[in-house]
Amino acid sequence: MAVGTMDLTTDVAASARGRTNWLGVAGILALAAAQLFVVVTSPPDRDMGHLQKIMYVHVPAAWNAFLAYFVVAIASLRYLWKGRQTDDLLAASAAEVGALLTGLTLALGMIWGRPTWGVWWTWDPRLTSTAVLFFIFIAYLLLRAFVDDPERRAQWSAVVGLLGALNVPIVYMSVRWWRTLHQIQSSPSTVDPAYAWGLRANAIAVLVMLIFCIRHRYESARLERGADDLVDRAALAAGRGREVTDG
Amino acid sequence: MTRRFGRRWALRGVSLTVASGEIVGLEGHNGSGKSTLLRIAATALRPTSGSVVIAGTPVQEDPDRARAQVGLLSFQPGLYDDLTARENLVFASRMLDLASPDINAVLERVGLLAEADERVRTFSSGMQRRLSLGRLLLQSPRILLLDEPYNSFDRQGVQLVNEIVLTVRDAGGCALIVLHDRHVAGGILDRAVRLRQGLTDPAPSGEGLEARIVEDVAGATV
Amino acid sequence: MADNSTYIFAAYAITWLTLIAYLVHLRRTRRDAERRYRDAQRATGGSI
Amino acid sequence: MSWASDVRRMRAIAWKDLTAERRSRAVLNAVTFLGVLILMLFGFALGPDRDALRDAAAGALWLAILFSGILAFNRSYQVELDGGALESLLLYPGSRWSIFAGKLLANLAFVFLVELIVIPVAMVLFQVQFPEGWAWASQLAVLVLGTVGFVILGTFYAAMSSRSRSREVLLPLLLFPMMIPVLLGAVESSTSLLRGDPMREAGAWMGMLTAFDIIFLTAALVTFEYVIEV
Repeated sequence: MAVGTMDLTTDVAASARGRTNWLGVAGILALAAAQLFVVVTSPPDRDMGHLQKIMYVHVPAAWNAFLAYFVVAIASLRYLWKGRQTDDLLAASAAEVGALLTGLTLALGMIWGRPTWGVWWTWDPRLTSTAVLFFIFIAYLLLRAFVDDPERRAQWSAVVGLLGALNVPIVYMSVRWWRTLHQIQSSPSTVDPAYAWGLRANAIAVLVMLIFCIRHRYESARLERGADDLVDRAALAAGRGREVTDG
Repeated sequence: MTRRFGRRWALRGVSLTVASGEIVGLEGHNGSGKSTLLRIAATALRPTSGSVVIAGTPVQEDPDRARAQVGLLSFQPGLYDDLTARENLVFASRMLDLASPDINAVLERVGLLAEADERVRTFSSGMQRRLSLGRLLLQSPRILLLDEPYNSFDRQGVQLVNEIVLTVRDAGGCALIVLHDRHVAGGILDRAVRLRQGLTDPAPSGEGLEARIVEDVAGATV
Repeated sequence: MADNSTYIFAAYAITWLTLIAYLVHLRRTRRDAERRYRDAQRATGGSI
Repeated sequence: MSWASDVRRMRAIAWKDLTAERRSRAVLNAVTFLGVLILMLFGFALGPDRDALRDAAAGALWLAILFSGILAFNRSYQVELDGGALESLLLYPGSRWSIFAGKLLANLAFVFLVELIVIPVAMVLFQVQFPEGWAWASQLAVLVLGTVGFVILGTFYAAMSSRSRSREVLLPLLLFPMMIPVLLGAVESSTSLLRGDPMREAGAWMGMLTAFDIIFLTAALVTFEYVIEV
């Protein structure tokens, strides 16, 4: 599969950037509004009182982190199938944002756990699975960092991304089995109605931010790849154009 | 045909045709892209752009058919140091799915029958190259791609290589031999092409880098 | 559990800190990418 | 290329890897000794108290296998990289999964050989008496299922890590997060079997391990060409 050359020119990037920035601003406003709404209106929970407000950032972050990995998996699958560089760049951008979001989810989980159970880490099934997802993200990003050849890096990270995605449900299931067998308290049910609306609003706000970040990072990646292609094609043409001197 | 490694163009523009029954030399200094061109022709490497046509069919369509016909003697021996000479050839014959290969005959032909059961790790580079030639014979290719086959060879070695090249040519095949300068081949070359900074001389013009090695029956195009 | 509010505050604070830090990172990567693209264009005399 | 010739190629590659390994044997001994050493370290770390040791036996055993066995995977591709043999391997006709399958068989043999020594030593160090009745058969099944899952992904990821920078760090980082289900499955089922499987949980864990092996064997066979050809 020949290397797809990049047809990106600066005007394409400029118009895209206009649209993306608007999305960023909207995301921030939505997030602020959603958080304000829940912090002000949500009733204290029966057993953990106001601590439940931490759920409004922790749970949406966790949902979107898994979603980010889903984007990595889909983009990786499409890259293996079509071989288009844009899918490779999309997977890389989604992985970067996803890893950060998973890290944040972990931190929030621990901040929530400390006052509730008195310890920073309790091997709670959801939190532990998120930790494993975090390491799968990190392995993906490290592989990309350690491989230089663009084609090899794209192909290898696509395969690693896919296998990682295959493992996410298995990890989640086995960690839950592992914990429920040993009957420790798990995080509260996050479905009772009074709670649900606030959660959905925040989840959507985080989703908007996720899309903005991935798109923005993706556009920068395409600009970088476009710059490399310009230089490479120029080097090719220059080499061929020059009068072939002695050996 | 072009090929890029990371950010460096190894091949900028190559158009080369080796016709059936022809023995072509490919000259050029180190770094001129000779080995890259040969590895692409042997389907060991994918070109960045351009195409390889072997015996009339583009390689992408049926790589296995192309690989069955092409014999590459790469710059690296491609042998297993911890295995003996015989075991290396047994392994090669199994990978080539040969029903009943005559390993001893091949070992004798390349002059390694005495060292058949010694580990390749103990071999000199000349002996390792002879074993690689032996593996090539097992494959009985119709197209020979040899990367500096005469290196670290004495007169006998050069003669062995040329014998093999001639038998392949007489059977209707062809050969592309990469070398530092044409005289080393002892007059076996029909013609020689010079490669400078990844460009064949004369360099092809325009984007159409399609190149043919052969018009008719047995040949490879790169 | 008197000091719950500090944990709640910490949770929201870390969320916004991470978000803002990443936005700065995004802006910086974008600026570098654009500069590289302009340099490449200048070096190669516009598109091929 | 017919399926039968690919199977023959798989066997040829397994034979080649094992012959090369038998010749130099050094790595097998080194990995086995390392496995035993790690078990000793666990013994020291978990303290001489019998009950603590017996509870941690399965966990210590599996971590010893993971940390020592992983050394075999990068090395198994080193045999191709040394003489530039990978290129000639890819020039033979035939599909690519046979290369992976061949290496998988060779690495499985290697790790089982290591386990042949490490497991008895673990039973001695951690005062685990030989399970009577049919329990040993299911323990063996757990061991095989866990090892197969470990070697499938180890062999697969080593095809990449062996050819990239700082591969000693990259392989564990790629492999161990994926090993969580295998580690949990193997340790939990072994531990509960040691106690006579009171809550009948071993069967469920073994089912999960089997599913894990099938899923990742298929995924590895299907995607291996993308890994080895570039």
